[in-house]
Amino acid sequence: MSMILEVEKPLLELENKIKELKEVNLTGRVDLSSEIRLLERKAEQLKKSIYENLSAWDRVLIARHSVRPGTLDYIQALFTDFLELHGDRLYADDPAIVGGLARFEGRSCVVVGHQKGKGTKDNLARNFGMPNPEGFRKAGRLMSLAHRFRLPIFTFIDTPGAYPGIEAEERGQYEAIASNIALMTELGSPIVTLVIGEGGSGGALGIAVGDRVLILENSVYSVISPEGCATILWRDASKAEQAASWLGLTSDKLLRLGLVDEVLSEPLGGAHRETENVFATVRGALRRHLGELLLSTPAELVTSRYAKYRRMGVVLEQALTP
Amino acid sequence: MSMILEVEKPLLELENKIKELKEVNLTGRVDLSSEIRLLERKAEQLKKSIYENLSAWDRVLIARHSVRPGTLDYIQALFTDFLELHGDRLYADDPAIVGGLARFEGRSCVVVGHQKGKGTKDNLARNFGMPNPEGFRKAGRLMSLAHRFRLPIFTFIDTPGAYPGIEAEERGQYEAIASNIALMTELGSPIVTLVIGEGGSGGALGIAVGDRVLILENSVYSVISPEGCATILWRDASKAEQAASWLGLTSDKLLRLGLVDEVLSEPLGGAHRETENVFATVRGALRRHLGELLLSTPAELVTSRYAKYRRMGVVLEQALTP
Amino acid sequence: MAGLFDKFRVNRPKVDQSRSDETQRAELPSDLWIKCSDCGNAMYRKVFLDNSKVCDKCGFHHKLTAHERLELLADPGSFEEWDKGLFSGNPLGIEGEYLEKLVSDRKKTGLEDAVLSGKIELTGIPVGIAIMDFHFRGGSMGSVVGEKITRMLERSGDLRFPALVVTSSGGARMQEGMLSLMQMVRTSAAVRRLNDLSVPYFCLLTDPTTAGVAASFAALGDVIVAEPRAIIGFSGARVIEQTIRQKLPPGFQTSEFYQKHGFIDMVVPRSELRATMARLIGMFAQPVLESPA
Amino acid sequence: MAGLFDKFRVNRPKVDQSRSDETQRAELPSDLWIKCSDCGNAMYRKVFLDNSKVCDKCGFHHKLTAHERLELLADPGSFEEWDKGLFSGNPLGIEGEYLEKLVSDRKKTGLEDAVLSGKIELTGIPVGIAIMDFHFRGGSMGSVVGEKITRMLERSGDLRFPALVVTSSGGARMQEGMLSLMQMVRTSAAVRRLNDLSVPYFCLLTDPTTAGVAASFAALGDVIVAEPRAIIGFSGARVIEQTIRQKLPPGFQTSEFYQKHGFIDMVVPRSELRATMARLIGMFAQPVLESPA
Ligand SMILES: [Zn+2]
Ligand SMILES: [Zn+2]
Repeated sequence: MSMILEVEKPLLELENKIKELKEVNLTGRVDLSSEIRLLERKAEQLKKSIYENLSAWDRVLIARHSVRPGTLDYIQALFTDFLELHGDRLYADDPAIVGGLARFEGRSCVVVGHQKGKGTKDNLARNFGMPNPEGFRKAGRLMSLAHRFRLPIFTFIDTPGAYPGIEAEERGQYEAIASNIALMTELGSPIVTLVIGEGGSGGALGIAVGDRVLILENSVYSVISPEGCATILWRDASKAEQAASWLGLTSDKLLRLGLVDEVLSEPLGGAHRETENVFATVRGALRRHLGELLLSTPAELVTSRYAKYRRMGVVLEQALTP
Repeated sequence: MSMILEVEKPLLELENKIKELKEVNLTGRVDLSSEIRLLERKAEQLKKSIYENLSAWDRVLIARHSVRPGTLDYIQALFTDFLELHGDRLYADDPAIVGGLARFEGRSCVVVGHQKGKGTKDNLARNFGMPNPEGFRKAGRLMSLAHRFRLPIFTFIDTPGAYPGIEAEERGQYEAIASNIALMTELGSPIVTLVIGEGGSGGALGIAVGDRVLILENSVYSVISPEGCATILWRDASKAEQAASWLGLTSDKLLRLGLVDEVLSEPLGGAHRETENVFATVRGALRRHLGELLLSTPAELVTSRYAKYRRMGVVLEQALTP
Repeated sequence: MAGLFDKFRVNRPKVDQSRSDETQRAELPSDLWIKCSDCGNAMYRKVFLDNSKVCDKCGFHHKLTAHERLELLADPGSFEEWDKGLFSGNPLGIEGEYLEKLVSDRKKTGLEDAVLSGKIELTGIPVGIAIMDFHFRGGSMGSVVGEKITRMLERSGDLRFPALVVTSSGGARMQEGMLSLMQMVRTSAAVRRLNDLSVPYFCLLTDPTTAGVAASFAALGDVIVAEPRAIIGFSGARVIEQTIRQKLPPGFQTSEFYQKHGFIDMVVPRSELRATMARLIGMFAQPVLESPA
Repeated sequence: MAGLFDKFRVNRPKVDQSRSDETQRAELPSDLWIKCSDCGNAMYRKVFLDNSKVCDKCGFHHKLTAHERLELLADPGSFEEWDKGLFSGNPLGIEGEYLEKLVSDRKKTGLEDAVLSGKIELTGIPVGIAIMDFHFRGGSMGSVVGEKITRMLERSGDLRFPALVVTSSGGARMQEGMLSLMQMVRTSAAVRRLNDLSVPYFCLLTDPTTAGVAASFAALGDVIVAEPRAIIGFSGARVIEQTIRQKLPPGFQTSEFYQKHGFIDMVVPRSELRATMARLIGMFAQPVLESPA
């Protein structure tokens, strides 16, 4: 995927023009300072108008942006002493989900997240962040470990979805996801989940049953990929843009439906633009939510997690009329 | 494997001779009645002397006898309403271990056992009773089910050992056995184990951690196959006969060391000779042991099972001198 | 996912992919004749129905309606419906045909949504049951389906009734967006609560059971039974074929396939289903009722 | 199994199969020189020892004695031995060399049997530890090994010390027959008891860890660490080759192989082992000690 989004192009063109003018200005032959100031003000406005009016599809593209920070970036920035643990103790180690022990502000915890690759080779190795059953089973093992030792759990969500492959189906992709979802409803550990990029359907939900589910402003979380949805509805994957707006997959809509607990704002242009800011925002949010959850006993956590998800549904007592 | 053991040959020859004489006798030309009576008495004595003086190796051969009753024979004879359940919910269904729900004297229970094949084709399908990791994991799943619903567990042991194959190793044969052994030490269900044929090392033990471990008189239970032992000790698999006597794998020796709780007697010639008798003996023993175990709570069962195995070891406070 | 009625049929070569509804597919214009969607065999309608919609030639198990399933399984007259009067909303404000389709599916099936729940008796044993009906929006799981299944599981726990879910669904109801996905959590949590109460939970998987339904309560039964040749799995066959760019092997994602791969306890033909389920559930009735955890 | 010292070496092509002891294999006649059993590299003994017996050419991790392992891992002076004075019997009345070999292995290793157990501190954290020594009867597990490991695990539970077992063993001690096999049960039961107490349990697998040791406590760690290229597995390579009648792939049954296949959490080179184990165990020390279950 290109690192420049369609929606960013006018801005980048303007920024290039400013750069050129500045170079000319430096020669000292003509004074372009006021023109430059004007254009800079215009660029600032354009930036705002672009990023404050992103369509759902723009957000899908930002969420999938190849340099958007991934799970390992957050682990490196926000955690210390990370010890990556491998394997499901059953069949394989799945590199599409990383996990291990680490410390968050000095406290031991378990971290689990989808990991897309950086670059083609890594992306192949990590299967573009699409887990096989082993990934979910590894996550389940690590979260069970957390449960037994009362360690908090952080999960980071960033996947196009569970891998749709023959062998993944043979080894029970559906069972692995189901068991992990069920497991997470039972854990006595506090669970904070953050959707950092793409939240793709069951493959995302398989490690996303948090006590708190946070989402970065430009992340998306969807019951089906816009492309898949468009194929089903209109038999035309190219209508993904339309499907994206239809599916209600943006952070604001998810918040309005009570499906996420908080939206974390991103710098203009997306999380990859000013990563230090993003890390600071995320650190603050994780600290705050974990701090609140630590006031509960394991049994209270399980009870309130049950209640949280129990509420998620829109059920009417009368049939809607078309 | 031939259905006639070496040790049985003199007896079978004698029995054939008696049969011939009887045919001659029927012609009425000579009266051979007293000779026949004499030979019959001799055959009876020979039978006793053969089967009461079986070597360890003879017992290995009887334990492996191709028509010796297997797990499914015991299930059919002693249980009703058998519902075979399949699969480990992870990777595969292993036909080398069968298991399911059934009723023993009207009471619901879980039955699990190794199953060798009857005939070449079935033997290939059942991998000669040598489980892959999935077999142990299926057994573990079914026993966990029993635990959750407080159903008694019966396990039947009859395997040359866990399968030594590349893929079995890849999928964690050692882990599967370890986890099952550990699981069985934790189950709140009463567990009665019966070694019906060959108890081959870890592959047997993987489903044999019973509160009561019973063994049929001519069954064997060994830390390593006699052939494997001979290969290691003398680099000569043909010395298996010698290794068999060395390994202490017969029922009497196991009883003396406290490694089994009871030896169930077999008809002269082995369990395959008078199966109805064997089934009656086994039924009585299972009923008796289960009856005793049902007096304990799940917690008591776990505690006394721990104590039972905790005692299994010969440890001295002074070094032996050669 | 909803709407995908033919998605799970790709590896059944003889299915006419252009038709999207099983019942339609199984019908010839004449009221007297039924054509098997799997092998093309034409049968008298009466024979077909007497045979519980199993093809008398190839044995394919055609989809039952929720009420037909009830009749097949329950002791006559034992059904008491639970949680009537719950209707799907339109939380994403979807325009277009969705609301009309809800209305027409209600009319077609006599159901309020894609699941029917309640209490039955099975050879006298009371059982909490939820039956999904593929004829209602492809059995897709929106909030109402999730709610009714969750309530059934909760009530079965309270009453110590063994619980049974009969699945038939293409997965989530896309038109409810992420709310639909969250039904996987609610239903799975309710299963675990039953487990904690030592109340047995059974799944009967029928054609098809895929995506979000397969990947939640359908996978979590203490014992999992499937009808022959039902399509089961997470990803649809077409999606997999597009991803790996090769044809799927025959028998892929069937009940028999998943039994071999370790995920299905028993594949039971419809003719033996009632007796087998009664025997199975009866196995747990006694100890559970005598000694609740 | 005991005596099988070379059994797990089949797929390391350069090993001289006729020699049966690692220490012997790693030694040249001269006291000054050591030859790597894996790549044949000749090293100054001093370099080899300074490098914790890791080959400076191929990186192969040669076997350590229990005391060397202790020195590598424990805070200096922190070791307190537990359960001294336990000796193997001869429950099967085996004749022949077995008893003499026990005597000579005692002399050679300074150990009473194939395991050394006690308490250490690891950067100040008290840890219950059992270290198997392959130089004593191939690290084979008889009653004494089972007893000492079980006691160590039990005592660690009582004291709420995290527990660590360093494995190196060909499996059961054949000369104790079925008593030997039963050590798998005792040790595994003791691990589960630790689990119930929420006391963390760690395994460090070193070359080789196979058969009955692999298939019991070595597989049950909350976290499982292995040294590079250690041979791990249930069946011996030779037995597998005889069964399947083909050569094993390179790297089969190594630490790295089992990490890839999902059974090993971390493969840690010896040079980083102490720091990593301290970091790992430290991760559990705080919450466990603060809030025992
Ligand atoms: Zn047909
Ligand atoms: Zn070397």
